[in-house]
Amino acid sequence: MTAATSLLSLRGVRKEFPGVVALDDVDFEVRPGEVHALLGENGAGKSTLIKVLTGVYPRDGGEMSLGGETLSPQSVGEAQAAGISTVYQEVNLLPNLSVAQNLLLGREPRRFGLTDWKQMNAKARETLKRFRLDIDVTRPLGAFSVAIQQLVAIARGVDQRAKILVLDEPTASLDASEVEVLFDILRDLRTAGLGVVFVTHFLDQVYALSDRITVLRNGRKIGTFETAELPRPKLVEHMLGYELQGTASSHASRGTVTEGNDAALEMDSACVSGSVQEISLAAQSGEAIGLAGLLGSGRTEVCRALFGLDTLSSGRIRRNGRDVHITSPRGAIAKGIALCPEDRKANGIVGELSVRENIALALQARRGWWRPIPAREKRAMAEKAITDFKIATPDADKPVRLLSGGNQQKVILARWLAIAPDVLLLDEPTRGIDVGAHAEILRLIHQLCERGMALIVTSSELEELVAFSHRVIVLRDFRQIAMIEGEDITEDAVLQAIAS
Amino acid sequence: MIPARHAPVLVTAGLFAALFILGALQYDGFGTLRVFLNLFTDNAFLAVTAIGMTFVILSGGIDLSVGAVIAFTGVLTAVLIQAGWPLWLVFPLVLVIGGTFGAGMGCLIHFYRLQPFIVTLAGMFLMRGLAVVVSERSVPIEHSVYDAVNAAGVMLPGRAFISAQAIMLVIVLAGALILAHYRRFGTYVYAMGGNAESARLMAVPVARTTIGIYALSSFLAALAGIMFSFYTSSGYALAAVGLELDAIAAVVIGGTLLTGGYGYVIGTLVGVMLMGLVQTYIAFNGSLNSWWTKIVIGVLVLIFVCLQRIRIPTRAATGSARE
Amino acid sequence: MTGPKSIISTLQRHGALWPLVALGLIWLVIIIVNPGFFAFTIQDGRVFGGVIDIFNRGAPVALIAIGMSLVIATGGIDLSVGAVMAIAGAVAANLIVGTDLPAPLIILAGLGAGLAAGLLNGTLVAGFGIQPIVATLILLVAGRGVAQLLNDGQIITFQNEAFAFVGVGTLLGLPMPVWLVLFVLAAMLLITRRTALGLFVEAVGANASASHYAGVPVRAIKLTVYAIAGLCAALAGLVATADIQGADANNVGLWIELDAILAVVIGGTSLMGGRYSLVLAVVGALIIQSLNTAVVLSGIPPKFNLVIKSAVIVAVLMLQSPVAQAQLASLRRRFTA
Amino acid sequence: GSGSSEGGADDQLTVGFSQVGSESGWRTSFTQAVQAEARDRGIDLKFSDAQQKQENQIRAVRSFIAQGVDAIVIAPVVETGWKPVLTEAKRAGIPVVIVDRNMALEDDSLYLTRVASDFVEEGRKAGRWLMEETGGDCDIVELQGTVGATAAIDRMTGFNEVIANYPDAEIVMTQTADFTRARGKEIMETFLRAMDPADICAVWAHNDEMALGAVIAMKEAGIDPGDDILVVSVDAVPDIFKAMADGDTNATVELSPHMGGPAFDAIEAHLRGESVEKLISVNGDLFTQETAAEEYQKRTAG
Ligand SMILES: Nc1ncnc2c1ncn2[C@@H]1O[C@H](COP(=O)(O)OP(=O)(O)OP(=O)(O)O)[C@@H](O)[C@H]1O
Ligand SMILES: Nc1ncnc2c1ncn2[C@@H]1O[C@H](COP(=O)(O)OP(=O)(O)OP(=O)(O)O)[C@@H](O)[C@H]1O
Ligand SMILES: [Mg+2]
Ligand SMILES: [Mg+2]
Repeated sequence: MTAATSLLSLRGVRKEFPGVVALDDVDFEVRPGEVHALLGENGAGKSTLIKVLTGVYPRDGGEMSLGGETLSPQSVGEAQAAGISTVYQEVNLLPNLSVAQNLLLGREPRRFGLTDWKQMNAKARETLKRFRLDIDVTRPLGAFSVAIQQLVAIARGVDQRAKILVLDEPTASLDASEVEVLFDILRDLRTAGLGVVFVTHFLDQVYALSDRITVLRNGRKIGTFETAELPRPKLVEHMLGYELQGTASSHASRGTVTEGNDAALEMDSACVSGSVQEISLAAQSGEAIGLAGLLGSGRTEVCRALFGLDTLSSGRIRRNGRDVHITSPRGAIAKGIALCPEDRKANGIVGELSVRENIALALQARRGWWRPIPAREKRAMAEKAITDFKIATPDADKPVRLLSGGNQQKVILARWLAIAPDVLLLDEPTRGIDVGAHAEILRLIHQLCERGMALIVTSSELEELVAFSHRVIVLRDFRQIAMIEGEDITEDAVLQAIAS
Repeated sequence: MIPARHAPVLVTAGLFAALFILGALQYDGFGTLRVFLNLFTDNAFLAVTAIGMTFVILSGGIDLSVGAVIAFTGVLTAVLIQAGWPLWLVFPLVLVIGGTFGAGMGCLIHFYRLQPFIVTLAGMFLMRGLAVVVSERSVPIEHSVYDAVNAAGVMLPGRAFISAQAIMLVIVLAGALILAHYRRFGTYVYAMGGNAESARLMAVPVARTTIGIYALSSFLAALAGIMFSFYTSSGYALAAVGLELDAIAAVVIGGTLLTGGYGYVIGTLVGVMLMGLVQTYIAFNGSLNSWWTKIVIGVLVLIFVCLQRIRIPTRAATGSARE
Repeated sequence: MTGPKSIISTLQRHGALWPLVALGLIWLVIIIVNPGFFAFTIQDGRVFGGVIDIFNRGAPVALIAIGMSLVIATGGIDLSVGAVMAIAGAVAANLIVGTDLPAPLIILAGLGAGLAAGLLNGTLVAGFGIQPIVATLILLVAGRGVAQLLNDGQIITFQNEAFAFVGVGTLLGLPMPVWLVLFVLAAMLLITRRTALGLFVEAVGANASASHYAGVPVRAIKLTVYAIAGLCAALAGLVATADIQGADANNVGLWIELDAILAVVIGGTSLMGGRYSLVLAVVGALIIQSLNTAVVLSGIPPKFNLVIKSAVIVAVLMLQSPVAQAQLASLRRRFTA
Repeated sequence: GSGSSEGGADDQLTVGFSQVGSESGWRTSFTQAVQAEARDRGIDLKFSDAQQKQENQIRAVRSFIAQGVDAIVIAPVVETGWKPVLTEAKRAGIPVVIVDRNMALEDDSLYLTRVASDFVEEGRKAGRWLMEETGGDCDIVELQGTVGATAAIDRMTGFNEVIANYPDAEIVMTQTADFTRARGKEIMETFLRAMDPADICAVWAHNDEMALGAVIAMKEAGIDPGDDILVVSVDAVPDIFKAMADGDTNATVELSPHMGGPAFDAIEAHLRGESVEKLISVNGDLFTQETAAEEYQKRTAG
């Protein structure tokens, strides 16, 4: 592991966007046969670096070389041809094409100049087998869950047999077993001499896999370190620029919630045709309920049903003991329920609109058409959110689509807290969120509970789920299979329930 | 099991069959092979244009210039033939002009990030304008090849006739099906319609594909212009006004989503045939005056698109995706 | 400091610079081919002048472009506006000829017809989820048929001073259509800015699904913008009908939807939905009308009309394209260097 | 309409009529005149509106052939392009009568007869009248019909042919106003702004609608149409007679909408085995203000 020859090297790379210097004189180097973690806070410039490297953005300065030859790709295609294969952050591939087409787009096997569908599907099945994925590759990708889509995207990247494989937050929507599969594959690739660039916010994964770490902060390179020689607190300090005090996982704050009172939100043997079956749960004010399960177990569907996106075919929903009929998000919001959706790009942000407008949107919708929020109030709201949540943006007028992924998530959280709901549904709230923000969100969950809000939270990270939940409900195949309460909540217990 | 994504095409085909049977029950001479084959002859140029439009719409774009390209091609063809140019020179020339024009629009759309609707609208004005400049008057074509081709074809019993136009349509259709489903270009078209940004990040050659799509559409429109010049033995600057809307309607009735990414070339053919059948039905009826004709066509389109909304629920249809 | 530099940069920030430059250039051409055109004269308390002519003639497109902007901002499009003009005109003309209703009621009836048409479009789009181009294509075809049905295919002419005022009257020296455009523009600005409609429209256009999640009444918003577009089109139809004191169901507003869409886009609004500007849509309408006027004044044979129009459109669009601007800048740099 | 030929096919004549569309009031009058004529004669008229598209017309004619009608009447959108479909009609033994506009056909066996007016002659008539009225000294502004329309091109040709003989007559401004009243008004307004109205001697409009639009524009500009500026146009729709009676316009050349009668006469004669002339001319007269009031009464009464 001391091959000093570098496979990929970037010198003094610079990239500016109007109002932001996203990359400022960044040096970066990847050796053959290493997994190089690229870390930093939300908005640090990781994705931008990758996009500059792969020709998506033209760079404003600096040099790049790959295997000794200068690299100056004008498009993703050129980067690929040069030997860089990339899985971008939040690219959902093409939902309208089949899984096989997505996997082999641009590399379709042909016979007599015509696409050989049979061989293509066979090849696709073969590729996915490595990921222990056995799905119908002829069906459109959009029919599968986000996790499967992400696995397909990774498979596509790995399958290209490049010199460098770049993965921008590939594990954000994967659960533990899938992450393990992926890591096995990456280790194989490392042995084969590939350079892997790996972006993630899961520090466990960093330590489990990577050989070296490069940390970016505010577009600047802080340094490159041997993973083995960088203790975790030090790493976090490099990323944040300050020390992180005490993690939020204190079971102490898990107060006992008085039973018998009417629950703030209650679901009683609720069924949705084609979706969840016989789900019952009750969230008291001041309580956080965790929804656990493998991907596709129906956690998102429970949230959808509670938020009026799907209508119940049987069963009922109660708010403070009274039956309520929720048929639309509007109706849910009117009853004090809010949902932070899982798919941030499709259902969360309104990309063209400014940060300020995005934050004000739900509150405005609740107030109705005739009572517009005065400009001053909106501005104050946005300023407060930007400071409270540490949203990295030059000003509140910036279109939210230009923010980094993690910061977009914070904007959406701010949007919902602006309406001060009684019940908050958080579907994967920490996905793609950096350590600093991660801790803030966990702290926020505690705070909100203390303020008497009822929370229902799904998360694929058992550690955090265990940390904040007063009660964990485990789902499998759209059904509730276990409920774990109080002191019984441990990672092991949850894992066992899932696996049973 | 029928995949849900094929449903719109099948619905349209079902509507076609229903209308055909209705007409056959109502009018003598309607339910014949002859009327059916006439649909191919009479709508060949529209179908060829609509096939090109299908690629554009699949990619998430739109092409408003096709009607004007047909007119321009027709006029230019007629003028050149009357000026004594040989056909083997005229046809390739106008096809190349058509393709180049489309490629030019594609360049504006891709490199200058201009919106297809507007670029092709300007293209429509330009082509229509150039057609008028070439000749304001309609120009008759007197050529033995034209007479021969118009007479050529296969006569079937019952005075049903497979014309050269219909044969040309089948050839274009076959080519388009291969291009859409068996060539990389077709996959790229679907990819761009599915999500242009993802397509770019998945190394789809967006520039080449965009330019190719509009070049193809204009090329096919130019071909349709030549077919139209055979159909009418003439070229006229005001021909095919508003044909782009017919083509778009046919593509949509054929089940292709205007937002791109979903649909089939074969659906477009069914859409064109259905619209042609509506016209035939109205002509056989013969009692609708001008305004009722418009109202009836509008209402029929309304019924068709509403019926298409009735689909197999997607979730149930895709319920077995899990491992 | 509010020097010319800062004015330019303000205009640029609002996307207003290039449309205004284009308008200025076309006016320059008009001045060159006909120096007297822009001269103002006052006669019988009425102001005459080229600018007013252009504004007056451009009024129907401008009115429609205002409604169209909102529809386009939600990611939709309305092709039926020309047919709605015809229906509104036919309704008004038939009421004038066939009844003794006072002019204001007749105007209300015409607007009511437009509102009904807009609600039909809106229902198809928002209620049934039909794609906007197709949904409004239906009324584009059938609507003119309805208008012809009302008129029995003829031009219904009438004598009605009060109603004709909408098209040819003057108020404080300016033609009525100009006032109507200013009034509708002001009213719509007020409605979109003083209520949440403006924000909702942009949100729906930029991401309908996220807006739905945020509790925005997406369907109601869509229904509303099509209704507004219908009203604007009806008003334009009444202006055009009053202008010639006759309802020409066959020809009124023929292809005007294309001009209106063009006006909106020239004004910088994207057809993908999201951000929009009503004021710039009106500027876009003025650009188109100025172009038409310039062509007439130039004395170039009519057969070149379309070629010129397309060339100017492409030029204006290129002027606005950031890519072309960057290319121009680098060319300039190379020349000066 | 149910089955078209239930036994009684032989005694009732079925005629297919393919009309251009309904783009103007004149066109509608024409359609209604043909339909009324057919009703009077007990003819089963299959009407088809082509919405200004030749391809629709060809489709309709082919449908008529497939339906086996006894005869076909076509009012063509455009002169050219009819040979293939007429050949087909001939093969099927169905006689075709061309009405209104001409068709450019070398082989006159393809049709039974033409009931036609002559657009060039209409232009000439308008030109001659204007030259007589002004003694050949006149600065004319022209409102053209739709660019590319035969009626526009031919009327312009005829008119220009006449004024070419008068050195002092000149067309000073010309622009298309698309055969519509609204555009006629708009273009006239611009003309009046572009030049001194006192320098304009006459307006020559390719149809009445545009002339009526121009009249409104002139009135609004404080000009007395018909006196300050002469107005001459073509078509002779009822509205123009009213305008002439009011002294707002000066002359119009008639384009008769009554072409159905002669067409059906020819078809019936042919089916009786009689021979038919290849051209039935229905050239209209030029009307002036003298008879306008009377004509208006006559035309609106029926
Ligand atoms: N296209 C763009 N236009 C303008 N600014 C941009 C654009 N893309 C990114 N930025 C800005 O550049 C900075 C770096 O963003 P980037 O997406 O690289 O962050 P990141 O490190 O990937 O963060 P995350 O972990 O949240 O994904 C951010 O401030 C972002 O707002
Ligand atoms: N078989 C399927 N058919 C149709 N849609 C599916 C299917 N599987 C998953 N999806 C969609 O993919 C999304 C993700 O799956 P889902 O949300 O059910 O899993 P989950 O339990 O929330 O797990 P996770 O959030 O970890 O992905 C869902 O919104 C659902 O609509
Ligand atoms: Mg990122
Ligand atoms: Mg989920």
